[in-house]
Amino acid sequence: MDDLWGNIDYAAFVGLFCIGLYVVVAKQNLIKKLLGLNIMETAVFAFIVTSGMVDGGTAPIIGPGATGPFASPLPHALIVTGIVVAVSITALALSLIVEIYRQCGTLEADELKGAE
Amino acid sequence: MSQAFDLVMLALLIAMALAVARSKDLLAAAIIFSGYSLVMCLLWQHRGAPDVAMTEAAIGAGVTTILVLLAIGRTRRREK
Amino acid sequence: MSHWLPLAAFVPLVAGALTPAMARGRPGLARGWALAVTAFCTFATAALTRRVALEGPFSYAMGAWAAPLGIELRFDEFSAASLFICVIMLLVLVYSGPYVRRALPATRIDWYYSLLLINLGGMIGFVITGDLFNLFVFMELVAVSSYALVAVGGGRTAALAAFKYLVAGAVSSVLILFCIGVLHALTGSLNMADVARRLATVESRPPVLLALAGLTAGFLVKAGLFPVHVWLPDAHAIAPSPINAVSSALVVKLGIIGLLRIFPLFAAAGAVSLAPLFEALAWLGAISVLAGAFFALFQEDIKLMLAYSTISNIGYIVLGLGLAGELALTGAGVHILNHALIKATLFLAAGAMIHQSGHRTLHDLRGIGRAMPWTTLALLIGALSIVGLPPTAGFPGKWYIALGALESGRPGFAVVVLVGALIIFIYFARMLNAFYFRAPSHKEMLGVSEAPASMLGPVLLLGALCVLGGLLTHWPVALIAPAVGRLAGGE
Amino acid sequence: MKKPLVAVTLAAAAVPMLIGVAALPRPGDPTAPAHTHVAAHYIEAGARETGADNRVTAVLLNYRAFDTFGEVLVIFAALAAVIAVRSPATPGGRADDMPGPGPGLPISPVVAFIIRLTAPFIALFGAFVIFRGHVSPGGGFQGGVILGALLVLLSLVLGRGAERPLLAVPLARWLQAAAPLAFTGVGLLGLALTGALLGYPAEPERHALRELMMITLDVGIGIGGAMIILGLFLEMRGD
Repeated sequence: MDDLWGNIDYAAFVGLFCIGLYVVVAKQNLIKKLLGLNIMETAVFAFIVTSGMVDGGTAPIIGPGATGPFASPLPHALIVTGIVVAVSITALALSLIVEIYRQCGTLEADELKGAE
Repeated sequence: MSQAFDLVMLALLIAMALAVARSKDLLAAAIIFSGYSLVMCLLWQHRGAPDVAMTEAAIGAGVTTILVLLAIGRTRRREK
Repeated sequence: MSHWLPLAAFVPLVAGALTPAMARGRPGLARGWALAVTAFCTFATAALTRRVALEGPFSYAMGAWAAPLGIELRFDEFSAASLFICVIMLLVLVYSGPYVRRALPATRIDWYYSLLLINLGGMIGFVITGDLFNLFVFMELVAVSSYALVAVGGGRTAALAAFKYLVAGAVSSVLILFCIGVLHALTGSLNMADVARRLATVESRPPVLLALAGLTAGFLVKAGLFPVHVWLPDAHAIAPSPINAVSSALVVKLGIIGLLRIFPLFAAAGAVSLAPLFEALAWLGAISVLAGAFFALFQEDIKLMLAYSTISNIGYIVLGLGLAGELALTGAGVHILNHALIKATLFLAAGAMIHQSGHRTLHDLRGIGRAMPWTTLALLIGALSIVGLPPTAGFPGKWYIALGALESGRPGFAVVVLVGALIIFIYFARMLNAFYFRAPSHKEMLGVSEAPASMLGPVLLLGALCVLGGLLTHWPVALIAPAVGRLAGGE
Repeated sequence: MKKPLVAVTLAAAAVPMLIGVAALPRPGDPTAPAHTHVAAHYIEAGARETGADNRVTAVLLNYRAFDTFGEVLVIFAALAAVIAVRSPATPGGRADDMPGPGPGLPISPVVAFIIRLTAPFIALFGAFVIFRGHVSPGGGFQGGVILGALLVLLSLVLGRGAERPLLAVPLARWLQAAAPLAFTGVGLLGLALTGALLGYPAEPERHALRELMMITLDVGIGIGGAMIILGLFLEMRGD
């Protein structure tokens, strides 16, 4: 268990991931499911950003005379990309949600199952 | 000090995620989610990732929330 | 360096983004543009496939940044799937012309072609990249465009089916991204070859195991294997028929190709052994073969039946991967390609029937064999192939997988291959009976005519390919032999 | 889903993940592989090889430009997807008959005045974030979102629904594809100069050109991103 305490950050992000997963699988409302999905995504982003940090480090913006240590820029670049991907999925999902509501008049998964 | 700041942030994040999960009011859930994203930004800024923090503030907390609010406006606000 | 490699993914993506601006509501122009771009990609991937057959795998450093620093594109024998992707996409585009004119609102047609080109570029990028995060980005490109294409036809259930697909796809994507993050934290690299090298010296076992399990689970969801298939039937049955062909024949295969890409990462890792995972995959595949075929039996809707048969066939491929011997892997590899041909034939032919007659259940389609003889013939060739009768394209894959099962001393799995084929034969017989031997349920059925030439042409061509694919199996087998050897030898 | 199934799913996710992450290198450990391998090279040689002080920009636009190319297409695909799903089934007709803050949303004159007053400053700030992206935090995406927010505000004040859009539709379609176009131009120029797609000239005397290429990409990403965000907003609002 010592390891887990040392990596308490990672454990917290796993916790957030699981809260998001819980919302996705257990909640019936589609908008709620989408928020859960976003929580999962953000948790994974946080995990990857954290894997790039370094003790006493600063941002990897290295002008003349800047002194280290610096956080790793690679995870940051990945997550900038990841955030844009996440918003794309969210936008598409929301347009589907509005369509579903227009056609079926409800956003609860259990009621939609009956409406099919 | 830094350690304590991190722990407070992490606890806050988990509390906010749980609040999103529990809230029956979708509008409130969306606003709390926006706050969750902003806390995430602070955490990342603190961990030397200003670029990511800026992107998350603009896109995760800003654009996502606005789109969710528009969708709630066109559907319904309460979860059953 | 061969610039065909990056351009094969780059060109269709840019062209897809330009389609709405160029076409501006002229569907003929949008389709011509998409056809021209896809023809370019077909030539490019054909040239690349020829080169890989002659010289073996080769790489391209994007932006001239050497491998672990920049993104490496790597064209190996499995990347030759991109040629199949282009050919099927070309036929789907030809078929789409008359189809979308009736099935889609006019305002959406530009965007339909735009999304199809982005889908194509994403799939090509996915199979040619040698970088883990780049793989994720292309996977998401394919995913976003596929979700939208499922819903593009409109209608009551389409948006719901697309949303279900989106949730399943997004959860698996997040899981895959998490595992890529774990691998990055362990090795500091994202290049696949470099990660494989550096994982060999990683000692702590749990994270490596986590990454392996998570990536496998994520890609299995994308592939639509049995217990995690719930999103697949609706998404594949409700979408417009050309889209069914793309998603069932090609998009789900990306999950399998993803598996083929990640197993070599762990092959050299001392911390984990792949054997238990392969055992699990073989069982999951076998269950999926039977469950998919079983559910397909009870479907009245012809497209839903085909969707369940996709689950069954993905099961065959995963079973082949799990058996992991050289014969079984050859079978899996061949079946990836041949099932793409077969499923495209089936969905396009069924789509033509539904398009012409307006009916979609076996009961309503009775007697269509006399009204649309050529389309029905192509559909039945496809159905024979999916059963796996020689000399059609479905036979060699299943034959090699069964042989692989016997070779590794698991005759039980060979029986599963056979039983699966027998169940599928029952629904083939049901179709045959309905189309030819029953009196039409609707009188107007006899007045239905064949689809226009640009729909019938691709259907017949694919039907012919289903036979040719069975006769010319030695080509793909010879092509993928080196890759299979590496995969089987690397354990 | 049934409650026991939810519990099993969550446990199946949580337990392996916790065990797995517990054995990862401690976050912040400077000797972890995440810092000693590729990242060390980016930090040490990034300025020389790319000319960007901000190493995140160096990775996004140089080392891993192909990822960024894919990403701009993902967000373009999102716009295409939203339009394809939401556009009216009959030409001219609205897909929508639901109540909601539709096109007729009234804007108070005071708000309109404030938006007009602050617009130039927001635009300036957005441009600053885009152009300074290689030396300070920010870049195409972040600046693009700021410009996109500005366009959304302006469309509330100046545009009036589908009849009078802020920008003519043909122009808007080209601008939405600005980022892929910028990548095409810069990528092919790189191909001509260096022999590799998306390559940058490395010779010291061509640093100005290299910087220009990066700024072109950032501007393309910014304009394209802003237009796409405006498009998403308008589609979701129901214009």
